[in-house]
Amino acid sequence: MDKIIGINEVVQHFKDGMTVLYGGFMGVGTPAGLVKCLLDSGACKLTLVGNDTAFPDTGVGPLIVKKRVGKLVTSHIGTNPETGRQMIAGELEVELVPQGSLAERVRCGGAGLGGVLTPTGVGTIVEEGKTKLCFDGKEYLVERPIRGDIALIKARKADRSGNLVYERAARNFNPLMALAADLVVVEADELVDVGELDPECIVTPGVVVHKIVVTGGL
Amino acid sequence: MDKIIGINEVVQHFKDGMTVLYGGFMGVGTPAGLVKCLLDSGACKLTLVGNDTAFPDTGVGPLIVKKRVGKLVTSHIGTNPETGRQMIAGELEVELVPQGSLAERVRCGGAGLGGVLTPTGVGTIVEEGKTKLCFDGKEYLVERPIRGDIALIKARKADRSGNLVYERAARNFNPLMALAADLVVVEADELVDVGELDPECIVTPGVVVHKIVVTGGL
Amino acid sequence: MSAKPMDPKHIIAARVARELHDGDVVNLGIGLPTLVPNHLPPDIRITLQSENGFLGLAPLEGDPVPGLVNAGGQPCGMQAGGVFFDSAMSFVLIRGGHVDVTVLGALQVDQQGNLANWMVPGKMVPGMGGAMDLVTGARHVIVAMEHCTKDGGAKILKQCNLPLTAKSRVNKIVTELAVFRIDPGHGGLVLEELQAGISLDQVRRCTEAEFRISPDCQL
Amino acid sequence: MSAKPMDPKHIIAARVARELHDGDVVNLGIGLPTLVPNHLPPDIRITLQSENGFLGLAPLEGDPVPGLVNAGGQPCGMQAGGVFFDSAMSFVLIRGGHVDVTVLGALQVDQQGNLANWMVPGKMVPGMGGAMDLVTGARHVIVAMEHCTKDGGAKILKQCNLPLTAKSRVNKIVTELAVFRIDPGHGGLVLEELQAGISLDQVRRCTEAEFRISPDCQL
Repeated sequence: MDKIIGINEVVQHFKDGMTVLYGGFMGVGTPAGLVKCLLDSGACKLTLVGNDTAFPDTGVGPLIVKKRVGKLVTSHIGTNPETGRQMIAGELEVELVPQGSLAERVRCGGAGLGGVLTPTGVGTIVEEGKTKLCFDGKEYLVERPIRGDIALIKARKADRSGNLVYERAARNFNPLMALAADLVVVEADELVDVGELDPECIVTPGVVVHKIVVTGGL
Repeated sequence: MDKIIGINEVVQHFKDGMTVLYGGFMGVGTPAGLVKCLLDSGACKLTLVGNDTAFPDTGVGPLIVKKRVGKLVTSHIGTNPETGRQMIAGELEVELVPQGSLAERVRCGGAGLGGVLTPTGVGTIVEEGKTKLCFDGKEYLVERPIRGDIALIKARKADRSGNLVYERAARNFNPLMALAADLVVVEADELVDVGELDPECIVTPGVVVHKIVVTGGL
Repeated sequence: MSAKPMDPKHIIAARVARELHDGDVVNLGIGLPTLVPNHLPPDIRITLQSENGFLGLAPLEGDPVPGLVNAGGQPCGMQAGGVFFDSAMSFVLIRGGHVDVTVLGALQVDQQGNLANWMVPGKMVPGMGGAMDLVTGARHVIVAMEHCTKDGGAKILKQCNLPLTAKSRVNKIVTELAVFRIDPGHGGLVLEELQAGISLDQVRRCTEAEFRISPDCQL
Repeated sequence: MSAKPMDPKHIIAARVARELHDGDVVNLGIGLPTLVPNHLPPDIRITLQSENGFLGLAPLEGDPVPGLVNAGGQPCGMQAGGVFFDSAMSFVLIRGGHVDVTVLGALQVDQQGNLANWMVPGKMVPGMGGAMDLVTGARHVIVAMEHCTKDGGAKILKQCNLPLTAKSRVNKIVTELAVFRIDPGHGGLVLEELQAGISLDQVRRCTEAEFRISPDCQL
């Protein structure tokens, strides 16, 4: 059950039309090596789910620029002009989701929950097509779960069993995405032996991680 | 804004009829000093919300035994025979909630969410009185938020700003309760200076903590 | 670590152990299910999830460690590579399908895969604890119990009459007499195996539920 | 740390700073709001929340630190006592009322307290990012913006016509001309203060919304 693989072994897991969850916020915390590998795989018509599309040359930006994405579920596209251009030209389907609702939807996907009730978006166009419930005079939108076929995760350190810790604000969506996909692939800066990470400080438990690529020295 | 108080200053915050959230699992992770203080305060008709009622002489057990509790929201009462006796005698109102749903309900209370949709309890008596939604052929119960007037939290270490770390499995419900009450009171084994706790490993951010009692040496 | 071959509990635990696969994440209920790890062959390594908030539950070795207790509140140990988390995360793992197998006892189980194990109205109401989430969320639900009540009454029924823990979620029943699987969707109990020295007749006498017999079942 | 007194942005930021209290947890939007901390008196210490996942945002000092960036993705610093967490926790804090104040810009704001700041249909659609959650969840919502558009058009309207960020959630509007509060429930904008050297007339000319004048407003 060795989870450690070479970067070349990742490519076989990418397929046209798959739903890809990715960590990162403005590219910080997005696994650059795995994104490059996905790009090199030639897979297209992807559905991407993540906080933003970073900049044209960082994070998942290049996947947008090279037109590998058919649908995007995200909270912010303002820093990558190509995303907005493709959206307005009708080349790319974009679902904009409030950032907190996106986090909860992915969390639900990983948690076996059927959704959450949030006040965010009530009275705005985010309501459209969503079930609305009212309790104690307050309205909520039902935000439904999101899951992916694969999650691309960037970690600071992984142990050999897949336990992960992150690096400062590069944590962001990574721990959520790591719970919500059928295949969880991690790019780690550093690999350590099982037992080296403090059990109180591990953020993502190894039991949810399937494959680890180490970019730093082994 | 000094949050450090003596144990004698806690008593003024207890009032008859208030809703008290408490951390702990079978008493492990329940702040014994704060519970004793609540007991000594004489406050009664309390609503308690926590995982279980531990044993008659541990955790919140003594509050039950001394009949200070009017209502209890919990997942398990099997280890404290007095809880079951009072419930069956009609002296104590008990709402039994599946443990995972209890965790999510308290989380919702702290997260500004109006509830979650869970498959847990569908087809059981837990359904009673709850809104049921069906999506993609699967049924879910809407589990609604829980908040408290006060939360009693047990931490391993606190820094002076209220950042908290816990001790192994004594973490359990504590971080959830600490987000869901108007007044959050912590009993910490040890107080450290701001900056001593690793920002990657802090579980509860100090901004949600109001008062800290230190039981170990200062 | 000694298995007493004649004790029904150990017969059951040993048989449940054969249902587990290397790498499985497993949550074990209180009592009988906790005996299962003693019966695992050395090449099958599992990770135990403890619903009070950690992965890597292990037997206590040496003195108790502060805060390190199992879901019964008893001191325990932890494997290298274990992880602590809060109760919400614990049930994210349980409900979210990250626990491969849960093994728990039952008051009643029926041929639709319904399970009742948390209350006897008016008598015994311990509460469901984490059981409802475990049975709802774990990928594979194994009921491990003695075949009959202390009084010899049937526990494997046509239909549970005690309040349910979850509906149609049980995949397998292991007793000291037999092993059944429940065909999901098809409803219906299938006898897969008789324990050593047990006759089909014995099983029929102790089982209220109707069951088919698997072609693979050695009678 | 230098405040240029004649720059509208700094006039606005300085006035917003006076709305903050010692101990406040504050989330600042991109642009103008980030100038606010420069104008805080030394006895007012606030904690900045950064929606990408931490508390204790501080200006960059020295070289960038790996992974330490603000919500614009730019390198920043961190106060002692800061805490990192994931995006779900970040918005638990935001939506759950644990952020005392959010300060953000607006394309439009109206006399019902509606805010529009995330898209111009067919033209500019950056997305809402965290703004909808911030405006919905923060205890106190301050819009900090220049009073008019670049073309001199009104931004404080009777009713927003751009897609809303949130409904009836704005508590205060601070511009280089004036300070308004919005009475929750009562609907209705109240002029609380004119900036130094600004006349009521000037404010009326630049404001489409109807507003009352607070008895405390010095004209």
